[in-house]
Amino acid sequence: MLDYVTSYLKSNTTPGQAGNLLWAFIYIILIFLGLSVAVIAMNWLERKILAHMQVRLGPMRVGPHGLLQPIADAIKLLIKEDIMPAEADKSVFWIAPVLVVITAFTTFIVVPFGPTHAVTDMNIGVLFMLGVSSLSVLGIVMAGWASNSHYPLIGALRSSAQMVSYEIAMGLAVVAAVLMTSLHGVGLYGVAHGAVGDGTLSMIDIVKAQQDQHAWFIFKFFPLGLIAFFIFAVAMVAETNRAPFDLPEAESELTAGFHTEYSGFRWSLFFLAEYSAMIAVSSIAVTLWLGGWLRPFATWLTGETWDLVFSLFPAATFLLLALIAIVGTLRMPKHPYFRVQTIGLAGFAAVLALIGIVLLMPPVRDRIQDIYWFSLKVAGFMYLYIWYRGTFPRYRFDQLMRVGWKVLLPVGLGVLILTAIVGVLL
Amino acid sequence: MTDPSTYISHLELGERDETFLDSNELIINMGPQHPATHGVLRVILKLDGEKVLGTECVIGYLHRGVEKIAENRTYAMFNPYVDRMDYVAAVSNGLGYCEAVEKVLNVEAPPRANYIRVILAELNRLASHMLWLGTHALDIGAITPLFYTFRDREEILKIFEKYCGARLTTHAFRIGGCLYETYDGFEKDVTKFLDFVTPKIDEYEELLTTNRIWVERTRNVGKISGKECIALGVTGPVLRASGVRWDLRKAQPYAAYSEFDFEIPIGQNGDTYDRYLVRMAEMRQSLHIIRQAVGKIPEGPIMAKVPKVIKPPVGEIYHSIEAPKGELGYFIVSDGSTQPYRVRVRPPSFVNLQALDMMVRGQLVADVIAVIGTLDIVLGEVDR
Amino acid sequence: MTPVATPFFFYLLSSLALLGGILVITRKNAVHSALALILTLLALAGLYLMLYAPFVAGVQIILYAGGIMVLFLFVIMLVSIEKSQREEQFNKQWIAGLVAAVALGALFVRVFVKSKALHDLAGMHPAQLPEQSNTQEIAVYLYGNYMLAFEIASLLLLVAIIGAVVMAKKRI
Amino acid sequence: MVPITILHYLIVAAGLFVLGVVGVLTRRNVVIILMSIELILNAVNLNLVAFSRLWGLHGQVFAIFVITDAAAEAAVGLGILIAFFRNKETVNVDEVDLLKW
Repeated sequence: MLDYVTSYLKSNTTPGQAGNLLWAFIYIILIFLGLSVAVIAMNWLERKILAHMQVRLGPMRVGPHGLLQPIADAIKLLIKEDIMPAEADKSVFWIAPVLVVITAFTTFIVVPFGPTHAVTDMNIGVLFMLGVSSLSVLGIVMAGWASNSHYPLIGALRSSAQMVSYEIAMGLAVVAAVLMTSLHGVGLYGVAHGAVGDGTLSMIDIVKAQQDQHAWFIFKFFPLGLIAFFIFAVAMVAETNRAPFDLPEAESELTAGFHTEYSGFRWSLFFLAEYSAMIAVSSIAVTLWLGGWLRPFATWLTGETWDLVFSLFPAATFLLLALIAIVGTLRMPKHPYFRVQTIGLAGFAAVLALIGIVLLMPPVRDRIQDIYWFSLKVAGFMYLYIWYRGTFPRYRFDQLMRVGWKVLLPVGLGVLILTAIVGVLL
Repeated sequence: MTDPSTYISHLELGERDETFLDSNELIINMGPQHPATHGVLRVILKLDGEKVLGTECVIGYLHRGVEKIAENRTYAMFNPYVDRMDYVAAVSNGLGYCEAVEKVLNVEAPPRANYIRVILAELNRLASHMLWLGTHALDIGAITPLFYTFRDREEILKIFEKYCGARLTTHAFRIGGCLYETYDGFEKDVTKFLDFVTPKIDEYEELLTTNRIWVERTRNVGKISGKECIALGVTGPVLRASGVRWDLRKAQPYAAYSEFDFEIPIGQNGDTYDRYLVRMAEMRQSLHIIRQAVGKIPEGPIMAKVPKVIKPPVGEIYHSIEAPKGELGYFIVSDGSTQPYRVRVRPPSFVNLQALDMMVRGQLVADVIAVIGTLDIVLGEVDR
Repeated sequence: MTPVATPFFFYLLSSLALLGGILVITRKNAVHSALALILTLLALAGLYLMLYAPFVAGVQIILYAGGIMVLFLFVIMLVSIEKSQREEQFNKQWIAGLVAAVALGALFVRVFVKSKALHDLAGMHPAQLPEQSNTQEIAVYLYGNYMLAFEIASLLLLVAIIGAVVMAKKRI
Repeated sequence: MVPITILHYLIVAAGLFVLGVVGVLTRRNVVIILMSIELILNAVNLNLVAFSRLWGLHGQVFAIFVITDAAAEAAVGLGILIAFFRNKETVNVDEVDLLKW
């Protein structure tokens, strides 16, 4: 059994490529669980971070520092009465949230958490991700239409128009990055060897290309890579309907947009889909521009010592979190009323510390590194999402369209053309 | 008063306007339960996609018959009721009412009372503007300023509570002056608050004034010219943002306003952005006034000689003050008895709300929200 | 990427595609028809993947399911469908149409049963396509052999955009 | 189990094609007729891709052209549909019996 596991771990392919159904299944389960945990954590973190930006405390009652709040919310949503408007189109109303969730989760099939940590590696990986995530617009249109109500319909129309428009800019930025996989670049931007190599759409190969070229694509052909990344970073916020592009669910205008009529479990599916879509597009951004699972300073800080230092990061992170939790435990009010919470927080700290210690072990340490760096970069994007939400007012619909069509699209085209010219000529 | 639930709008719903692609117009009911209508305002919107073809405000969901109640109460008994109209600026309401009755009675509040009145009224203006800023920004999608302004407004409410025991509907003034003497350390508290809040206003401006999205969302939105404002009777910051230098505190000084040095901020374009800037400047001016007043509150009585039973002579009077939202006027008809024959309130929100249709026609749904916010209406005052 | 359990997936996807097709032409509600068509399109994308045409599958998902069908749904929402749902669903000459279609179907069946050439096809060994560089090969064809056709296609799209705008908007 | 050959794909394509033809010939709703045309185009595409498995990538390239065509056709067709609906307030194809009005 153990031999089988280690033999697989040493095989250096993704389960999909190896045609190994069992491992593919295990990976799917792992990703599903991981995503669910991430969404729950994200829920708590968003409330906490946003609250602290807004000079308040956020959830504090359910569990120590509100740690159990998302779980309480999940339970509340699940046992809530499921309301379906009388005039709604029953079947479509039913399918819409399911479709949105399925598309949000399906994209994760090709997300490479590490050189071998992906369900499969498609040679159209990026195309697949963009395509499947563009399907979620169908679910949103269906939800808005099936509710048979004005606000959801306007929300759905806004949302679909927005997603279709920003997909184009997004696609151009992606193509620019894909183009970079084939251009090694010499001369002015010279890293090494000139020839035009093979381009690829595969997520894993894109990261490998960044590894081979010793440059994350965000820094490649400076500033072209940076501009392409910036276009993608803007378009991806619009694509996931988050602030400041959250018009489809603009609370002050359309009450809740396309999911106004949804409640309970169905609503929670939309919630789940929104957050997993955020993680999905962030994963694309990380893969294409930020070097995926590669650790930072891979070319500058080389050598055994640095490798060791960087491999200690995952454990250090968890130990730091544990330390924060311990400090929190010590600062808990010394009152019998808080005893359960204090014990809970101490237990949480212990779990974090345990994970940290497990991550210190050399075999685990080496294996987990890729996933750690990938997740850390994605987490950075998640923080950005929250930050935007706390800072920006909402765009108006015409302004949104103007930004999409008149700014991002031409700039994206220009970057694409310049990338090609720079790559071939220089 | 029509029954709001059966009310049919005059939007010519059957008539077809020219729409893009000749699609059907969409009639949308915004409110009375809607997160951005600041209460129970119901706006019927006729839309061509996102474009507003026309609006119709349906009001009266919060109608409590305040003016009718006045006819069955003595002058002093009616005083607390006015606080319930514009409940975010209760002090100003009370000030206007007390001064109107004093005018009928022909008494004058003593200078010390006037100073206290000015300080509290200006604090109240600050509180009202802060609430406006928070909710307006929230409507446009910036959620953070709301919490900042509520934090700082809390300090004002604390001063109110210390002064008269109530936070929101204060009933701080009585006919003829003030009931309560300032508590020990009132001046210190107010000064401390001034020092606390001055940088905070910069903080709000830092978040919004140069924020690209904020500027794009508010500039050239809900434009209204000074002429149109005057034609519609629109007053307050909305009028001033359209470039008309009209402030009752300067034009017909009441209380102790003639003794202070302050400026009337005005705008040029009369758009939502200018109204924002004007209100921010007004907050600074209020601070300036309070700072002057708090240093030199004169000694003396706080109550003029007012008979126990208030029985004004027969006559009528119109007295108006500059409330945070505009000109707040009281028209009082006295028949010589202990109860007013008629009290008519000229609420600024009600009059300003008229401008909504003119301001949003041809703009987008999102602008309706912005304009409702920028008009700074309080439904308690609109419906009375 | 070796497809696993090929026959199973083939039968699953093709039955889904055919089921979607049947639903498209039988539903009263145009939105339901559109959703059924999406089902067909996605099943076909799966079939393309099985035929080692990943790029076509990707384009199918992005363009067809994500683009064209959204357009369809938009238009269905723009034209009110309540009225057309209450009306007769089939046109005046539906019998003639059905007969013609069935005749076509019968022709297909006969061809499939009798044609020797087709049965030879079944025996033919599929060409071993370079699977990894499939997308690149397509690009080479598109920008090489079919350059002119590619440019004409872009012109066609331009004409279609202008035409659609002109027709949908009465006054420009 | 019978191994899946090109013939199987052709049979599926033929089935889709017939379904599309039935839809075009019998339905009254223009939107559904347009969708039936999409079905027909997809049947052809399936054939093309299936054949490309035998004779090289030309079939796939052509399938991409067909998808491009389908996009253009949908845009123009739906544009006509909107113009038609505006004038007649219906999407019934039987009502389209005038060349000009």
